[in-house]
Amino acid sequence: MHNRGPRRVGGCLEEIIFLSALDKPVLIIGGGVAGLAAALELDRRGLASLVVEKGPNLGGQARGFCCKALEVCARCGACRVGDLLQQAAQRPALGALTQALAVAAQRQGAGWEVTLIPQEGPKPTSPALALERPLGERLLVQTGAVILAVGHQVFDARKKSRLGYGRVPGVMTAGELEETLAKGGLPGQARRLAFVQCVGSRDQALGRLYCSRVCCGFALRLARLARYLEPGSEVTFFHMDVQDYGQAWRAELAEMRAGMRFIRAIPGEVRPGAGGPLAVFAGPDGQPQEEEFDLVVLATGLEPPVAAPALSEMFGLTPGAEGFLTGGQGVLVAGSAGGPRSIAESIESAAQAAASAAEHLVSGQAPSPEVAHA
Amino acid sequence: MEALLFLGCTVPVRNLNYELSARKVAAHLGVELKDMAELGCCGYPLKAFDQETALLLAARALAQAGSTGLTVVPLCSSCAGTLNEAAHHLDHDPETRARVQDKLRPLGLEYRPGVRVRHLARYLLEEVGLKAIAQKITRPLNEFTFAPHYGCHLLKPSRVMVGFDDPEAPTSLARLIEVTGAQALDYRYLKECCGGGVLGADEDLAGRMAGRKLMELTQAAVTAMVVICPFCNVMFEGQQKTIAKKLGSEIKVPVVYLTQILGLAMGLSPDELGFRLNRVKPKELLAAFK
Amino acid sequence: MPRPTLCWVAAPGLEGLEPPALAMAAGLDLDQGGALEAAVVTVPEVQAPDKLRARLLGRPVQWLDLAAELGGGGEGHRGQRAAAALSRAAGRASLGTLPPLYSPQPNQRVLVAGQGLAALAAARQAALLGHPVLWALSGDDPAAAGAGEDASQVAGLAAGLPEGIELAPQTELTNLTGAGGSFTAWLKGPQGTARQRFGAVALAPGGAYRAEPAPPGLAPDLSRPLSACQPASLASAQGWRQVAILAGVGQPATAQGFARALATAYALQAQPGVQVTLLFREALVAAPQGERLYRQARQAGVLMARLGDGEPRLADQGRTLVWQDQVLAEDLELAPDVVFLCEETGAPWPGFLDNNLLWPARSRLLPEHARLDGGRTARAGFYVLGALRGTPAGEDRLAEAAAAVHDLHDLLGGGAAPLPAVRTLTCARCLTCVRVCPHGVPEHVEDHIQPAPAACLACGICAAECPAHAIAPPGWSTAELMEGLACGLAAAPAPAMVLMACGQSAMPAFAELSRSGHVWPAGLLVLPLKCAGRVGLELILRVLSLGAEGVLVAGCHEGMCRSVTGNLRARLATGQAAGTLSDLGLGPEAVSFLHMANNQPQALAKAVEAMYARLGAVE
Amino acid sequence: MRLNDCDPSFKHEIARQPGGEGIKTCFACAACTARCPVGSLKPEYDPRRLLRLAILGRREEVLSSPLIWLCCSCQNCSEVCPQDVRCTDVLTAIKNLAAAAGYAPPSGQAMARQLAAHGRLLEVGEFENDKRAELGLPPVSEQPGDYQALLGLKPEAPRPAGEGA
Repeated sequence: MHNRGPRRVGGCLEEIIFLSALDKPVLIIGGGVAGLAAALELDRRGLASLVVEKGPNLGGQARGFCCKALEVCARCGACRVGDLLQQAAQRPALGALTQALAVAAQRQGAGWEVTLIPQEGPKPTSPALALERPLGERLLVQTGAVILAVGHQVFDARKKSRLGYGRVPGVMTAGELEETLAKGGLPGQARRLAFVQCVGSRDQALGRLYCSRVCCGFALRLARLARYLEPGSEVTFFHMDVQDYGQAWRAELAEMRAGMRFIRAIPGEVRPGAGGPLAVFAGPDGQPQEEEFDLVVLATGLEPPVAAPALSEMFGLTPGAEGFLTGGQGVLVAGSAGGPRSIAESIESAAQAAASAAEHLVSGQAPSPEVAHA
Repeated sequence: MEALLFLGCTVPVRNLNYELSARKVAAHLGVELKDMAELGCCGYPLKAFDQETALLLAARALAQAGSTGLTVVPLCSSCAGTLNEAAHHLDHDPETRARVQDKLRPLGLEYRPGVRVRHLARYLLEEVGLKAIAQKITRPLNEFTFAPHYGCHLLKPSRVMVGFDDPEAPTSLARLIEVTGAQALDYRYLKECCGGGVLGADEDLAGRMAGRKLMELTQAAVTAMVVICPFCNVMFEGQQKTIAKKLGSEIKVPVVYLTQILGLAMGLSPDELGFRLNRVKPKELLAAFK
Repeated sequence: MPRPTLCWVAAPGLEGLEPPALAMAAGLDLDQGGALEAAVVTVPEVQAPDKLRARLLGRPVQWLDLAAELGGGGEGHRGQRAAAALSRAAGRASLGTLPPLYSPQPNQRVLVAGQGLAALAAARQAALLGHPVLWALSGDDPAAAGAGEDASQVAGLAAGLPEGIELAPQTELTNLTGAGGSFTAWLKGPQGTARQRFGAVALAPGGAYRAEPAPPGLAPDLSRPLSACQPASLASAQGWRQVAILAGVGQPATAQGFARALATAYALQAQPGVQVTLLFREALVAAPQGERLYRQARQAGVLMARLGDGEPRLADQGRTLVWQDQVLAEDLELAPDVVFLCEETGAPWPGFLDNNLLWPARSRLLPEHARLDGGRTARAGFYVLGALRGTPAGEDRLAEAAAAVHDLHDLLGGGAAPLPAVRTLTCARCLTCVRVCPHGVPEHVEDHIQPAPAACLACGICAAECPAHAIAPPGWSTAELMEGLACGLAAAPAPAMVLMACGQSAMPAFAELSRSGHVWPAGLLVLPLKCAGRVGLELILRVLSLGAEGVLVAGCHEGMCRSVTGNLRARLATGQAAGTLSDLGLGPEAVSFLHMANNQPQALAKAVEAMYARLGAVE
Repeated sequence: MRLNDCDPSFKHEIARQPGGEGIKTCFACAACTARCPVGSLKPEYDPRRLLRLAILGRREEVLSSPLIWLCCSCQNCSEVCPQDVRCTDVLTAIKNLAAAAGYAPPSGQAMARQLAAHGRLLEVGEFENDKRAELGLPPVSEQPGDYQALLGLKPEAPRPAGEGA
């Protein structure tokens, strides 16, 4: 870290970094897909940045995602996280502070002064990258622009009690299935799989009146992978509408429709059965029907990040649609913090955030260190 | 502790054992259940035909009861549901409230928002508390297993019954049963409706709805089914023989009220709790209290 | 031949190893601060201290991420693996190859061809980054919006155009050749056709509406495109009572098309006396506000008619639509006063891309590829944006344009792209490289092959395919690879096997496993490659001839290769090698190919162990 | 069925009834059907189907259907509905419209008359109070006056609900 010097704030000695001065004009909050991509895009423009991540590792939630290719790439984008980490590690100008939390922000001219504190938490799960450094002490960061890339949170399936998550054995979320498949196979002797879509999405009763966009593709690819790993397994796909992901997807979807059972109905209940979870759903004749599965997988939707209200207040932002973050003067939003986005879409939105941040640095005349001292 | 007892139409005429045991248990727990002569029908019976009038009748009851400032405690789930929904509606919709007030005014009544309605079971669980009940248990019912029947209107609609039990995985009755030391049975048709709501429209259908629960419980080793609503009682106890005949199967499921077994566990005698009036006698249970 | 020196940079994962002993085992001098002829350094270049980097400048250096290649295990085991890896690097370093000096400056000019939000955003961003931009507009007005775009958003952006954008109104891009850093564009304008040079090209037509085809047999006077119902009050004026809107009945619409149909349905339904029926197969509500629009339309009273398979049937001389209701399972009929056809935005592909000699098939140029986002195509420096790519109007187009401009800025900045070395004397001008290069790098100019200055990703496909061994990206000639492997294999304990690891998939996975302490077989030698495409039949057979008993080639999943066909070529070569081994009466199982992604380390570990177990069994 | 012959205003009419507001927002996910205790015993009963018919505007068919009276108002459908349709309440609204159109079973009128006469569904006379006294329960009284006013009915000359006032 360059250009730092101690100063006294409120009686205690704090370290201050003048990001705005030379080396790190943009502060990126969140070290997931969007945060990393934003840092890379800024670097490609020749602008330095500092990534602040509250967890112990960079890469975010998508780092635990599994590859959904059979032999042919499924275009899920999960490996793009690896690409980003690799590219980031090859760009020495990038810096990242892990286990660091932004707790306060103050406008300084056109830029910001952001206070970071160390965040207690679990140890890193994978070996640290060259650019990752844990934050040791409280830090004040002066920066010309801020990019919020704090991601999303996944809907808590317990809130939809009728689907049995957390109390019926054999009911899991798609995220949990993802982790299981990443380790190489289906849990136990699962042969009969049911996927339930729109859990926490498209739901007026929950106040989630939006489509989470990614779940159809995500769940169907997982289902296909599960069938590939366990060739005898049968998949039932409970859904309302299958969303569209482009030309190649349509061809794949036709194949998936042929190989899986698509039922256009959302189950009313999942409860324990004799040999596994029992789904109660409307049959094609309009009659309630029960069927036992080995595994019921809930495609949980994307929700605004937990930190959204706090960050909105810190940076004086107006809450956006559905509670996701929106930007403001010198504050840009990247990735799924701004709304449900796929990995690829998050990366593209990071490019836009980086471009806007760069424009802000020029037009907003970020404060010079002298001004900050005064 | 004081509360206002809401008897409704059926309980004081047809379910005296329920009323008796409820009053006894409440008194035993130090709850004074006050009576109010003016309280009549809650409005539920008219809802399907003319809900505006049904709402007026509920509002009348709420206005009457509200003047006491006490929590209204119905014994019947339908009354509890109707009054809760009406109060919710009136409290959240000023337009309806104004319209209703206009109709109540000539009767010298006024609905004041915020009337608290709690079914007796919910009242026992939330206001009296399991701890207080447990302290009064002198004769634990350890050797018995009861099948709770929640019915519909104790728990639903959950947007009205805010903060109470989860209708998808209810535990409230089970907890009230288990506080006596008895086992609460979890069974397949636990959450299903008794069918009472369609008895008037399709007796056969109503019978099959109640019948599938009764048949399941006939197979299970259960001391009795525990109910908290006179309408559910009609289906399970009153109609039990008819249903058995119609379905052509052996059905024998004793039906008791929650307050009856709470009373037994508190040391009250079967006679005091009106067991004489139970039509399908819980013989196993009563034998232990001879 | 230079004698390489070992420069030992301590790094996490190298603890417990003794540099002097390793230097000796690998036949290297240990750096004692003296003069260096050539060097092997144990960390990647970016992690080396500045002083060391300065000292090594201009010398042949093998940067080796030793920690990423070692893995766990006992000290003896790791020492053995380290010695083999260092020997391999030493072999290459001793060749003393330096990157080619020939490095033409990439052209910095950027051509933006098209009109509307995407073109405007790309031109703006490129100019802000200091690139001279020629914006070839199809019309006259830089503030003109494309179909489906928010005119005020476009006008707002156009109001503050930065300096450095030269406008060429009514100008069309009619032909294009070249690749990143060196494109030649033919531009046809009011003054005729001119040929100009550019470093990067962004194709971003504004796009127009295309109406969904009407169901065959529908009475022609009934159907209209959706845009013909503006304003909605037209409905009352025309006395329409029953309005049908087809929103994806033949094939599903896109989320944007569906959202537009919903908004129109809502506006029409609000007209007195009008009942709108929206027919569709899937409710595509993934667009921003899509679900709200869907609910809002239902709330207004629009009838949602979901179709099963197939289009609605027609009766009554094409004036009545008949379909089966999905809930009632009975036929519904509607005799509408008008049928609106849903519209999607799109743009036609320019004709020059049909020239298969200069441009690969469109699906090759722009496959649906998880790594080719942000406007990128397989041809570095050539970007396809907006309506032509099918990107939804609005923020997504801005994001795509921003990503494309960052990419071209990076490319033309000269830092990222190495240049393949072409040995003109041995080159046979067979044009194999021109044919196989997925990035369009080699160009045949005046009887020699000339690489574009900013387009090469060093995938090595050309090097693998060149029959004259005349071309290779820097450091990746067959000779270099062989010298390194020969030394490495000599130092590796038997049975020795080589993993040819793609830098996009296998190598990161391998490195991650190594760093987390996975124990690799002692005789496993890793050959890190930029792309599996560098692997050809010849390379595999040569490696076997050097004494390797097994070769595992690991590349990306099909459809994920950054160089489009690198993985497929490598897989083909592996199959050919297995066939050759069979023909010779040797075990074909000595070679195999693995499709994997960088987040599938376990698959790699399994494949390595399986092959090693087979080799051990043969021993 | 020809949609041109249906009544597009029917859905709006239902939506204007208290509790009927949600009808138009149904997107037919069938969660209600799955959880309907009546449907599971009565094959022809499907709440989603009734809602669909109503949305399509098949007014007479819906109002005259004996099926609408089979809803047991257990609220399961309202609980599971992701669009907050409150299906039970919508069916109540439909039943009210059916009653106003003269399709109600006679029990409704009988109950209204009973309430007007006694303020209760079940009459409480001396016999009942004697029985209560035997068990030590306080007597119950009837206060039908308010009910007559609210129902607009007089006990001696009963008129069916809906016709009076």
